[in-house]
Amino acid sequence: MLAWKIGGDQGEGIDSTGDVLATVANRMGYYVYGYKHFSSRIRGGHTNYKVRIATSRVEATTRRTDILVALNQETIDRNVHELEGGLILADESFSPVLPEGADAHLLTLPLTNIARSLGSIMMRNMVAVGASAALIQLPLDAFVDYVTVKFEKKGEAVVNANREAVTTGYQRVIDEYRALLTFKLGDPSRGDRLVITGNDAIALGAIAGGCRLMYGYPITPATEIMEALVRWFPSVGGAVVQMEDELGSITAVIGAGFAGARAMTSSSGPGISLMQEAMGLASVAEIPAVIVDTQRGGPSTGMPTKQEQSDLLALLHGGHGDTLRVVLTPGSVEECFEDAVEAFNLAEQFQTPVIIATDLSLALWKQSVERKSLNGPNVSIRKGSTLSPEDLLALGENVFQRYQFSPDGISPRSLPGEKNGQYLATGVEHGPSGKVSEDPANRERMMNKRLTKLLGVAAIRDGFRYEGPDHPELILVGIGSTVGILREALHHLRGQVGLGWFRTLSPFPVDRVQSVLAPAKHIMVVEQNALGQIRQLMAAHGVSDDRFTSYLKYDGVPFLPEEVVTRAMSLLSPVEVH
Amino acid sequence: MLAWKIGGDQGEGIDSTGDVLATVANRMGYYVYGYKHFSSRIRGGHTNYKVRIATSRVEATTRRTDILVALNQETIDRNVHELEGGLILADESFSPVLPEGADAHLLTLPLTNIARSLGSIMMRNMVAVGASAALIQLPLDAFVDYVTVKFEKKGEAVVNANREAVTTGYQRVIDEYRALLTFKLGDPSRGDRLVITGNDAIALGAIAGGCRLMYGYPITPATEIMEALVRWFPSVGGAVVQMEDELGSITAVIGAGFAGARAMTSSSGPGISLMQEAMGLASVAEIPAVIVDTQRGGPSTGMPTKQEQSDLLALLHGGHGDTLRVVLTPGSVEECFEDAVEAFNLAEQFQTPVIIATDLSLALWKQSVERKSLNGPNVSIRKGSTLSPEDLLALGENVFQRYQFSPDGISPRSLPGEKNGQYLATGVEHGPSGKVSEDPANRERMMNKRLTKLLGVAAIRDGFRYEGPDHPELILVGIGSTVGILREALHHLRGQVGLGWFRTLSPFPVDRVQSVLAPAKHIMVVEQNALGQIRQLMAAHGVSDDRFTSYLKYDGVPFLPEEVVTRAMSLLSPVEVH
Amino acid sequence: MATLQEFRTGEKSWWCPGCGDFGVLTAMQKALVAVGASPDTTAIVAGIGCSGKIGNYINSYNIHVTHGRALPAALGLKLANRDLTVLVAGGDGDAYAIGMGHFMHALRRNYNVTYIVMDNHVYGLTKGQTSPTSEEGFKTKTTPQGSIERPIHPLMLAVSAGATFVAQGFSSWQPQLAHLIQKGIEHPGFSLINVISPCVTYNKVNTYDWYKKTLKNLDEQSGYQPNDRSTALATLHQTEELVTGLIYQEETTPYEDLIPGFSQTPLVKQDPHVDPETWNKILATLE
Amino acid sequence: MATLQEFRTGEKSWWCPGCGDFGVLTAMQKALVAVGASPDTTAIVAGIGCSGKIGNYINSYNIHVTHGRALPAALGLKLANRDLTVLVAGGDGDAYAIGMGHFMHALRRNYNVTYIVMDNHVYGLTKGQTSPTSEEGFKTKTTPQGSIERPIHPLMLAVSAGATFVAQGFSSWQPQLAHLIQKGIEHPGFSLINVISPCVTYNKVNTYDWYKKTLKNLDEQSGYQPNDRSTALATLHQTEELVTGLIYQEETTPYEDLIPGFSQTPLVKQDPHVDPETWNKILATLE
Ligand SMILES: Cc1ncc(C[n+]2csc(CCOP(=O)(O)OP(=O)(O)O)c2C)c(N)n1
Ligand SMILES: Cc1ncc(C[n+]2csc(CCOP(=O)(O)OP(=O)(O)O)c2C)c(N)n1
Ligand code: SF4
Ligand code: SF4
Ligand SMILES: [Mg+2]
Ligand SMILES: [Mg+2]
Repeated sequence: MLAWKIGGDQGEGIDSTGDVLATVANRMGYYVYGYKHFSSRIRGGHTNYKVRIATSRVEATTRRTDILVALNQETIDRNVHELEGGLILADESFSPVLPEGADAHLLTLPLTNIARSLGSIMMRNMVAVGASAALIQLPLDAFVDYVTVKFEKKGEAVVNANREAVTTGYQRVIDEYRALLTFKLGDPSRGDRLVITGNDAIALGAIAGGCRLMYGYPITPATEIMEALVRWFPSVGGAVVQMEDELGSITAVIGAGFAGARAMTSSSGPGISLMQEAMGLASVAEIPAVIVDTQRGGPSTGMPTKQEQSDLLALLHGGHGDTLRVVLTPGSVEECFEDAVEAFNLAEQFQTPVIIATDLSLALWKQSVERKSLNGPNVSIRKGSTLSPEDLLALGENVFQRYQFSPDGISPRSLPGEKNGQYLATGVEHGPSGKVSEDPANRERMMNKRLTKLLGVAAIRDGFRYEGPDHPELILVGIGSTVGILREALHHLRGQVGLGWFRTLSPFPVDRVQSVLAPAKHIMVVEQNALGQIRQLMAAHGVSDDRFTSYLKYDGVPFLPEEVVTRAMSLLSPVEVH
Repeated sequence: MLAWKIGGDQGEGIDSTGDVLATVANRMGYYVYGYKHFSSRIRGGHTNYKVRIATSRVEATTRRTDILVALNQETIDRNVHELEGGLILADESFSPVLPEGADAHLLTLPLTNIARSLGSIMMRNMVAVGASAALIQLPLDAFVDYVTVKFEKKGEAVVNANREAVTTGYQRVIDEYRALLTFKLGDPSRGDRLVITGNDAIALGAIAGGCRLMYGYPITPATEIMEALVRWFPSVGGAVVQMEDELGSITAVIGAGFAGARAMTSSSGPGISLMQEAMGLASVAEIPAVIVDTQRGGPSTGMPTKQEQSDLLALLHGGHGDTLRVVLTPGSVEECFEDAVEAFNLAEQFQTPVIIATDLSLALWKQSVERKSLNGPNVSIRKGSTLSPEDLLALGENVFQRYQFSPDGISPRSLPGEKNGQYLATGVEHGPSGKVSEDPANRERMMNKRLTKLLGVAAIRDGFRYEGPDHPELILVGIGSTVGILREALHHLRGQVGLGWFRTLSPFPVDRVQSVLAPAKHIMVVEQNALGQIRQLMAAHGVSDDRFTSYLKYDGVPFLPEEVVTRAMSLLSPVEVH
Repeated sequence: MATLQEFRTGEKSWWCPGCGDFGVLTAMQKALVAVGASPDTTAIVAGIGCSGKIGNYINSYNIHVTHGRALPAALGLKLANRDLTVLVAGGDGDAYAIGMGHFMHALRRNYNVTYIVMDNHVYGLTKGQTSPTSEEGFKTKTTPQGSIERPIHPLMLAVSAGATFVAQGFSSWQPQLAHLIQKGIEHPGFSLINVISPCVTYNKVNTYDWYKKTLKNLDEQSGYQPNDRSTALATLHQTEELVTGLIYQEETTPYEDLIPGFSQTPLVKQDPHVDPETWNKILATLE
Repeated sequence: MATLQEFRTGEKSWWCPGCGDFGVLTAMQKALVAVGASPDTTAIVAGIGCSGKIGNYINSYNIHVTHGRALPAALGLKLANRDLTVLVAGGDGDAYAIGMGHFMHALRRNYNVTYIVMDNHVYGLTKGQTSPTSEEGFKTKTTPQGSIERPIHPLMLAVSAGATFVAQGFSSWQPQLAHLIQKGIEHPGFSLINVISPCVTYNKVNTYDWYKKTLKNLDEQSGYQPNDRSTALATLHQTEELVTGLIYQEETTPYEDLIPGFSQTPLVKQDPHVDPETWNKILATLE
């Protein structure tokens, strides 16, 4: 396990440099996890990208950095505390200084000058990549191959210059700092993996799940879902429309859902708030719709580039009136893929909006994922209850009862274009035929139909997962990106500690939560928000007693596994801490 | 106590006819309460208006009707079950028929023909008013006086014709049905009362509370607040702007609040959902704003003309991100006035959006209210913490710290136009000066500042009221228009039953709720929604145990006191039922 | 070929007797018959208002959405199943107040649906408030001393915004109105038909009689050529939009034909699965 | 009289070096000085975008609202304190995508604020997507094969919608831009100044050079009279809006002067209490 970080100003190519390292290490069979620190501005301002490289799965970032590549002094000053004896590779051009008391070795290379001598200071980062490869003791070839393909389209001169840049960086380290090359990563493991983000996984899941329409409006950190689909949809005949706003996006999704196509939108807090009214329409008119909320720091514009999990209550309760909404909460990149597929299935099966709630960390940070866990062509697609053309024709002169009552609350639907299936879908309360009705008895039945129907989701989906011992002293409860952090914490907690995480936040999987948590002596709910939203929700469903504590964080920075470990230790009885 | 009802088609003047009766009875010193049944259409469709007339305060409607004025057969058919031996006065013109088994006396009068003979069938309802006066044994004079003033502007001929209509109706009943005139209302009580609705009271409270700007968009059942202010604002120099939508309305209110004026908007569910994003801005930028939600049947367009209390969770949690919102819930028309005044005080004192949540019944139904409880000129106005011009000037070269930390979380503000007070108000997270900040430590402090500041509301406002015995066997818990219904139910429950109602739903008055409910053996939470939103909220705050039961209704029709009595009796131990 | 009768639901109307919307309804049904549409391949999207209830009376696939959002719903619907005949209807408040943003963007997007705005210069369903098309000085419950805002001129805006089909009809002039709607449906892009549809209950100024006196019928004016944007703008300016007929139309390719790679077959008729070859190509972009 | 320096906050800019927004900022500050405004009586409302950060750099009362809603906030602000000089700023996405509805209604309402749209034909802050003013064929992350929507022409729309002051400036042409903003502030109604403000990071097509070549400066064209709507429309049409200068202005009375009974004294300076006499009159309407 090794943690490498590069830092500099925004707009200086920090992102793509980190990506090169992560991609090449992944190709070589290592597991990688990337974490970026960035601001709500385009150029200028400190940014950094940390890549953890390991021989087994990694899905969180930790405090420690082993190698820091610094493109300016600010990078050193802000990050040196993470080094604990590690190396700083700094560009000579800014005359780097090691702060007093720092526990790190400073190596310098004339990154900028080398790049300049090769033709362009734009290649500075490639020199840094080469130098990093040497420090980590990764083979140079793999990087040379990578840049060869990457710059192929730009012509031979560019390819050669970049190869040269990587090679020179590598060689200079070998020549000048051989003595410091002490890192040992261990052997990579075989396997076919891709380095992708939760946003990528959701876009892939959407395509696999049959989604062919995406109506969106840009917003951090959701935009990449739309942008990925813009690239991929032409090959499957789909369309992405960049709408004028989120009110338009969600309503277009509903129009498409009514027509029978699988459609989605994605946004973050501000856009999700604007969708609240229309989500109610989809609930009442029983129209499938898939909405992704990649949460960020709120409320209002808040901290748009920072991690948070604070939209949860709004996703459940944000719209006026009584509705239940299906809210899926994937806890890993793989689960993002799974849940994206499943969201479309549930939306059509239960004829209702389905929200996928992720968060900035899960949405944006890249990690190694097995290719076989992204088996798009083989996912199962459930179209939900529809009437066959024969059933429709058999109605004869009778009006199709689109919302007819049924034991499970689900009524078969017809799709525009089908003979004899015409009906009215409306957000106004209606009777079984779809016609507007103000009859109190009908109202009560329709409300019950819609609410009970959604309880069926719990029957087909395990909404709360558990990993750990049968008789845990402590269960850590998490959601979204926190799950990976807790899992890493577990490795360091050798006592009887388990991990529980929500896959469905609504309808609330109350029975499952209760039974999973029953044997635990302590329960620590770890959430990245100020109100303790998951705790509140658990309490609202009667899941609350004095075994529960909260661990909250709402400063925009993800939990570190180390922090969770410390907090968890304070709950465990001393004898059980090893 | 007497219940009179008039019914016919929408667009036939049912409303104004009921208003005449209520107004005149009120003037005579009776207490009145009016309840309308109507649909989301302009003309056609059954509508009716029930007026209860009593010698003491009345604030709910009950099942029984004593006198039904029927302008068509549908009115008889739909309402005859309420009569329990009462009278139906029907227009001869539609050849009224008493349904089989009906327990009522049918009287007929040629209402239409009498009107026609007086010059216009438009006066049919006035004939009915006169006839009703006779049946109820109210003095004819009061009605004649009323129409004289009401039609004054339309000229003598109209006045005379209407006086004639009322008089003829009155006389015909005396002549033809003297034997049936057995109702005895009892003596009216002295007092100066107005017949007003919750919407009226809110508009009055706004004016009294110094509100001079209203930005709104029409929607049932909130429109009347805007329309009342359109009429009244010119006399106080204020302005109502009919905006293009609710997104615009709320944002204009925020702009005005930033500038230091008291401003408001009012809407119902669909519009409130659209305001969710902007309310977060007001929270984060600490800008006063007052929003009224007159709840109706949801979700989506739902049942726009029907009673419901189903936006409560959305009002608390509807926006993305972590916020606390102040939500006031008046439980009577008088409390609407009080809370409207107080909303503006709290908004400025705590620099935050304040929501007043009413519901259709409370908003639209007229009742007698003491004039002295509407003492506009004497309300206290608290402008909240602002810096004086001297303080500002004393800053010198220093930048004004608009959001400086303080023990109670409240920071004095400056208003545009004040020298030296310039600052940036933004929905982005910011430091004490208002400048954007991504610093994690600052974020945490700012979030704490905003959240803790609002807990101060509980210190100055009793959020949960109680009426009843010290050692109740049962406490009925209500909100909004339900409070009046429960109060009436209490009169019929002679056991140890008390009434608790929310005046502040958020910040949740947890201590007060807990202490009020502590002595009760049973607690029945009565709410007009399907999810049991108040129950959920109580549970989320740890107020839940096996003493609690819910009584829910979500068919669009208000609870009847009788229904509450029956349900409550089932909880009370048999010995205590008298 | 469907008949007029087949486009009726037989539901009792919720409109006031005499409301202009009855005429709009009939004209829409006639136009659907004229273009040879059938109820099962027709979809109608309606907004909220008295006008928005029109879907209740047309036998077709109907969706009645939230206030102001009919156009985005129609965009969703059309791209989901491009074989459908899609009509969109709503009031002047729905279209030009809360829906204004979507209206402008639908015009520039030019997807193939027909938008019928039932314009009565007032908010009907909420019982008579000023609307964006209300004239200056118009008195309602929200402007008892008369409106002080300049009215929206939807046709001029549409022409300026790059619309490819702009027309205006009058609910009392049935043959022309039905014909305009028919042409709108046949137009292979976004078509706007603003329809004067008097509110007999809340608008006592812009009445049937008033319109009959003031409206100018372009069809009766020989030689008007609806193919020039400047002429169209000038005509609208001169007449203050008190004009009926086809005001502007240009040859066009609809949005759905311009989307890169977008399927010509309706999406709803496709296999939702992705084939392995395409999938691998997609994953390759992530390697 | 405040100086340029007094209108600066001294905060370090978050914009990319070379961004057009620097020029807009300076021109706004110059215009404020020119009209004799002072920081404490100036209020600036900004939307969300790179452009929306402008308030951070101007020493005045600043409010930075939600995306697309700067104009309603400005309406609230202006009616609350009509003595303030109110400027509104935001990007082309903020103004013409999510904010389009409010934009059209602000124009017809004609309240006295000055709206400066910083138009770079792209979404800057979200890292380069197509905007409503992007030209057809413009390639971005959301339209890698080129935009297929007709661009919004904000000036034509504004003139058609009944605007009383419409101008366009270019962030590189400082004197003209500052002068236009100054005239906008002095105009007693709603003034729109669309400012070409190149994004050097995400728009490699509509660059400074490109604009310098294509933009036509009305000030250099002798005889242009900005007082006729038709001439204005024709000019905008001919130049495809690639023109700078004052395009249209008419004499006008602002909204706030037309509201019945609305106080001439700023509301914030009034006693919030209602006097007993007025109160009784109000209650009398309920008797
Ligand atoms: C978000 C929202 N705001 C307000 C309303 C209330 N509302 C219903 S219809 C309507 C306007 C009706 O006017 P118009 O669109 O002209 O239709 P008309 O009734 O005149 O046909 C309004 C404001 C609503 N349903 N939803
Ligand atoms: C409701 C909402 N949706 C989306 C966003 C994300 N967002 C921020 S700025 C912006 C658009 C920026 O473009 P523009 O208005 O042209 O400003 P520029 O950055 O180009 O100056 C978007 C979509 C947001 N903040 N709020
Ligand atoms: S109120 Fe007006 S628009 Fe509505 S149905 Fe009646 S006449 Fe038609
Ligand atoms: S991204 Fe473009 S608009 Fe934003 S600051 Fe940089 S140059 Fe300016
Ligand atoms: Mg209308
Ligand atoms: Mg822009």
